[in-house]
Amino acid sequence: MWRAGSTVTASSKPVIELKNVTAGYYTAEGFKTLKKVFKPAITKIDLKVNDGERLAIIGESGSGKTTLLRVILGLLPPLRGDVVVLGEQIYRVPARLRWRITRQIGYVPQDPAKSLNPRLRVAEVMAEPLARTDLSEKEKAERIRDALRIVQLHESILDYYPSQLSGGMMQRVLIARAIVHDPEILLLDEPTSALDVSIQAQIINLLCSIHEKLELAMVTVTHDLPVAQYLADQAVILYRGTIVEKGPMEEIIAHPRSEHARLLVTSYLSGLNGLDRINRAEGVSAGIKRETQR
Amino acid sequence: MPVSLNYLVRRVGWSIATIAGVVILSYLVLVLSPGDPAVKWAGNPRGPGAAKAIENARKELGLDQPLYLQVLNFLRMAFTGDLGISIAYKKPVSEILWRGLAATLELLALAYAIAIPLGAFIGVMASLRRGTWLDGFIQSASLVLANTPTFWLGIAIFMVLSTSGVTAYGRVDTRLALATGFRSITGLYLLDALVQLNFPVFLDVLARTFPPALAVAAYPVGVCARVTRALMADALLEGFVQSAVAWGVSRRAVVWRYAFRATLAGLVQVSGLAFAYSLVDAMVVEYVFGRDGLGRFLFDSVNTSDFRLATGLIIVVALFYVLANTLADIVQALVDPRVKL
Amino acid sequence: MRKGPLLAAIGAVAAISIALLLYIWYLQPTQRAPALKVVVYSYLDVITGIDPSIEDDTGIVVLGSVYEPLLYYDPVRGEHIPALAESWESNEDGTVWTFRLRRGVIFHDGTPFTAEAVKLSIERARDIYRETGRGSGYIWDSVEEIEIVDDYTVRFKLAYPQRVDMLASAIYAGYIFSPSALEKAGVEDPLDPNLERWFNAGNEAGSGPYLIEFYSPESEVRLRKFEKWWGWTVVNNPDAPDVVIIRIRTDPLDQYNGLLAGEIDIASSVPRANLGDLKARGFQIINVSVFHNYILQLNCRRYPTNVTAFRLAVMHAIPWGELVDVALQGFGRLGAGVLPYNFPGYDGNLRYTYDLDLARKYLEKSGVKLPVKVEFVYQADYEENAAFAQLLKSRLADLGIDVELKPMAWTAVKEAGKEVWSSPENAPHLIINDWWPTLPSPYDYLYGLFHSESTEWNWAGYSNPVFDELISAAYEAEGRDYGEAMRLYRLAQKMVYEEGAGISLWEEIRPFVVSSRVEVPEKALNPLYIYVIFFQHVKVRG
Amino acid sequence: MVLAVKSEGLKIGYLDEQDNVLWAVKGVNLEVSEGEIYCIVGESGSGKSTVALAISGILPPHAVTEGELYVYGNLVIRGESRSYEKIRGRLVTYIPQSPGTGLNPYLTLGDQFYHVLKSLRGSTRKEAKAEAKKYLEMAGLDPASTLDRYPHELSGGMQQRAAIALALSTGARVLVADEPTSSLDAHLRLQIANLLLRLREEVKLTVIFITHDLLLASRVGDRVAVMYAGSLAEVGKLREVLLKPLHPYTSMLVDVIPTLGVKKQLKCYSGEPPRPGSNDEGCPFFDRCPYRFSKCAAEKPRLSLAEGDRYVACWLYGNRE
Repeated sequence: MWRAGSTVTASSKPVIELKNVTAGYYTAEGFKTLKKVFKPAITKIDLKVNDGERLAIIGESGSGKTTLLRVILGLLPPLRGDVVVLGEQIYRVPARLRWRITRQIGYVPQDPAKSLNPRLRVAEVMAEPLARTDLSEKEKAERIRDALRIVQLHESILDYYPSQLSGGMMQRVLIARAIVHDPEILLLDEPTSALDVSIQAQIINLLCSIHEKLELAMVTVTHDLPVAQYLADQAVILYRGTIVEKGPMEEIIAHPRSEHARLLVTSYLSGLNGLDRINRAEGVSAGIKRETQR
Repeated sequence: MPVSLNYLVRRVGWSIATIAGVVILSYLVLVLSPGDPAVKWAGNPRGPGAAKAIENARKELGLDQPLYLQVLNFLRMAFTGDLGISIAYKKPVSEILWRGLAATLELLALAYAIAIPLGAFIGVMASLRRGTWLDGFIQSASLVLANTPTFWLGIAIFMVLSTSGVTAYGRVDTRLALATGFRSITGLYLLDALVQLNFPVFLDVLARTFPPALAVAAYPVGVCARVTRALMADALLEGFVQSAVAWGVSRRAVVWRYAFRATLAGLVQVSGLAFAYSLVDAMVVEYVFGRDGLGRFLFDSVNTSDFRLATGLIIVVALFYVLANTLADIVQALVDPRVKL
Repeated sequence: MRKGPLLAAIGAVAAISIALLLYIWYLQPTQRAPALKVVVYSYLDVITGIDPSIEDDTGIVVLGSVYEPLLYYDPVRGEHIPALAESWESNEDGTVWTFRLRRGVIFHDGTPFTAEAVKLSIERARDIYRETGRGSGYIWDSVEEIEIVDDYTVRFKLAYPQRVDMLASAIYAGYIFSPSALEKAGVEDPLDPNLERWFNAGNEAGSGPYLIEFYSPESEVRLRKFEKWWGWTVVNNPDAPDVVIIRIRTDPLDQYNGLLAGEIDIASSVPRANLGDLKARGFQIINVSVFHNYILQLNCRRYPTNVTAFRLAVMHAIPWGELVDVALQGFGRLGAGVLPYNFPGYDGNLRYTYDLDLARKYLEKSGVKLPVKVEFVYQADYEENAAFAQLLKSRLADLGIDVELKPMAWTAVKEAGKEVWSSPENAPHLIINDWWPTLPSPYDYLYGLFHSESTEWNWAGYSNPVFDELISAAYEAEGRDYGEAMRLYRLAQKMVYEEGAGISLWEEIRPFVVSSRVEVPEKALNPLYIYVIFFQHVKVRG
Repeated sequence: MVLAVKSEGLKIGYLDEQDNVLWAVKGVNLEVSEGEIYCIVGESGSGKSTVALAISGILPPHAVTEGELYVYGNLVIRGESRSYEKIRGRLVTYIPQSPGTGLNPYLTLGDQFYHVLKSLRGSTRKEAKAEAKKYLEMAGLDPASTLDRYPHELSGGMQQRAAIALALSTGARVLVADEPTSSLDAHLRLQIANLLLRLREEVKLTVIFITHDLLLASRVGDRVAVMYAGSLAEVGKLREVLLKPLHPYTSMLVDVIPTLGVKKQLKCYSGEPPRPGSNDEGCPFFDRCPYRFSKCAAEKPRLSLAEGDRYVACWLYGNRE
């Protein structure tokens, strides 16, 4: 359960560190430049995530979020700059060994419906991250059970195919899969954008509790500022491939300094004009007398 | 123009590589297969000097050189457009190929001029009447059409026509052509007749090309109808089609300007593939209808150890595939403004 | 709104009906009276070239109407027919021959025909052969000099006696072309390869009754009547075709289709099975016997066929009496010796009998242990060969000889046959060769098929110095004493017969199918000039 | 007051492969007054989009209907039969969900205007162009630079504006906007919402605004209908509903929406909305409702007047007809 106003005391040990990273894609253009042209998607990114810290990378479409994510996951060598994950320069490590480091990142992809192989049962999906570990079958089964317990899914789900699951359940499976091998970092790519609001709330609460329980660093990539404020204490705001603002979440929402951050914040604030004030002034769900906990 | 130079360069490079591969492979297969081209080149000599003549011929054809040199030499020839002199006909291979290609192309072009609009039309009709008897009929009819062996169909059409006293043999009525002074300029008789304003020959050529074209068209009609129906079924549910309906756009415009337009890219792609496939069909059918096209030459050239002609033919077929592919790409880019090559 | 598709459908129906109407209208064959007399002749093979001095294959079909030799030969009557030469004589020992040429002949390009053309043409054929071994110019090997006596007289001086009248009426290498060809081809030396290229590009320089109007050797050759041909007054045929189209149709069924469609008037090769049908439809069938025979050759260099007695056993196990009916369905004549019927030197006595007892005796004598296996190679796409092969297999099985049938494409058959010289163990034991003559001399056959130096065609691997000597002597004797020469040839044939190296199985009778539009008189066909139709004699009915 | 849209017992379902009907809308009574912005809010599977399709006249062929639907008094759905000829584009127009999907990618905007206007009014190209300019300007686009463009050459926000302009060019009086902003970035979302508000004033439209985003609805709407599992849960003035949600589901929605700058606890209701075709007995929210009691399982509550002009379908509020 999310604790209002609390910040996890982050140790100073950085788990992810990006220094002056520029990355992007090569495109062939025109006749004269049959050699390909580099189109940067992110430029000069400096980023640090400390152990146990919760960071949100906030940006709208085209801001370079996905590229940044790929760089961190070891999938896209940057043109320039250092990418340090868990103390290792991952792009100095040969590509075939890189997975030893990057598997310490538990990754939850964007669209649960599209990210799950429809031909694999949940059990197989869950076992994937454990494939290259030297755990015994029994230990593996144990791990999978634990992970399912954390995401509040019943074990019977292991026999299901993704098509038999609802969107919320699929997302839980993906989260369970990301934490099953006990990673140091949890990387979430738009974890709630494909979900309905009521499910979104469940997942947000779940992620908060996971962070608390497993004490790992949690990086959330999202375009949704209100969601981000639940999932992160620190935030960076990406705009057209550069970081335009970074700092504590609350600070950014209260006093956005850059033009873009201000636009972002006001577009959410003004969008809720009536409702927000209602909530603050009259308390949550005034129409219902009894407060209940689940 | 939606085609970039970059695409062109890549495409040409890719084509050259493909054709070079085809040349090398076909040369090796043909030269190493039984039958001595030198004998044919020397004219099947039978006198006392036969061995000498064949030896000379072997030298002339370069068959006495090491294989890799032969291949290199042939590659050089192929890419300078000089495919040499046909061994069986003692005539430049390129000339023979062009005549054959023209005949086959004419047949294919007519077949596709019939097949694509017809197939697309009935496919659209079926999609608009989904679940009705018409849909079922079109569906099964197109399945049958797409799977009828073209060779069989060609023979059937020929037999029916000849027993009913109508002829569809050859490319043009010889006597008519002579009487009206028809001359072949490009080898595409329809075009030639038009250029010469020779309408009797034009109609005659058309009439003779029509029955074999029908046989060749069967497969693409079936394929196009099925593909169009499937694509249309999806297209009709597309957001922009739905919006157009909601905005009150007329049914005809919705069907043709909106939904059908969306199926065109897929249709072109499938037709492109089918076109290449139909080349083989056309080769078979023209044999039945007494038309001198690529099909007959391929058969004859293998029979007469004419490796030069056979290789030339294979290059033409490869080129044909490459072109059909490129054309499909380009048409796709023309049809869909989002596609840039 | 729903009218769109309906209108389109009506439009489509209308368009299709109009197209159909036009279609039927334009395909009514009787509707148009042809302004020209046209004959379409479908021939089974592609044209391999039309250089008059070099071509020695299917090009004859064209050359025969476009060029003329000095003489033709009628093998049935055994007499010569004057063509470009009107009369000729030789000295006593046959080493000097003088030809007096026809006056008033012009080539297709208008240049007059003179002795110069004769000298040029024949020397070119001879010299190209001497230099490259190509063509049939070897028949002129004996000619030392061709002397132009005057514009209309030439004199051949020979190194050894020869029948130059026979050579001059050869199928190949005897055609006379105009000297203007050199200029047109842009060459000075008649041996320049460019001249051959010029010819093969579809050009000609002949004097014959037809000239080439269009040449596409893979599909069609179109000939047009040469109005100034000297012979029109002689043949006196006002119905001769104005245009002759030689259409290449390599599939017999295709020829049949063409006949039905009215696009072919004379077909050289339709499937035998369809002949009855064609007859019923009013087509005329002309059975032409041609000098084209099929020769069974036995491998003399590989066990067990290298044993003479074994070969003779095989020969006597062939049911000769059934051959024509079963294998050829009547379209053929049983062979004898090596040469075809009516051909000079033919000997009808050189036939084996079907006698299994005798065959068994020979088998015993041969010492070949039974059972034994032999390979038999033949051309796959001749139905007669396949029928014969089945017959042979069943009869030899009676003797305990297992025949392995190996039908192949022609080129592969030739490869296999030639191997008898390079690696006899890989060459088949039995093989069917076929032959048609270049010149009306037995030498042509005997040298080609059984001379030890003829490694391209002697697929028996037969090597007998006495035989070689004999036919060479006979060839030389031809010019001096023709009767003696024939006697020697018969002797040579007998040697082959007695050794069982090979035998003419049958000679072909070719059913030409002729539509009712056309009349092909006897004169238009000559068994020596195989597949040539002398179109000046053909009559086209209105 | 004239009712722009009215439905009575409207049921809409879809035939599946086995010809079973899966009901997406299970008996809905709607009353949309002329000139108001009527929001239909719900989560995925609530049937809100199906209602939008039904009003716009683009239900797929395999849809099955029951009940009645009127648009300006015209009976459009009557039991199984549907007739939209008179209303498509003439009375009702439509804005599709994501910006790209509504526009024909193969035609320039100018051509698309032409086809719409030719079909509705028989306009010539020239007339259509003049009209198009008017509406593009109204939607905040520069006609000169957009008329000859293909949709993919425009940004997402511009595409949606173009779709709005096209929808308005029909001149229809009822605009159905089916989640018109859901795939846009936050600031664009706001712009589009403002644009709709402005247009409502300018063109005097009735807007039926379908959304899952309560925040956005609160910005634009006059009245709101909250849908859950194919039925209406609560209908009333938007402000009142949000201020004082009566139905437990509405209340939950208000609770779980994260709002910027407000650190409230996101109340967790377990469970998920029922899938289409699931059992129809009792209250559809029964599984998730914290206040459920025995009657809820047995009988489905009907939408009934709770207080003022608030209608609620919940046994907590009795069932006064």
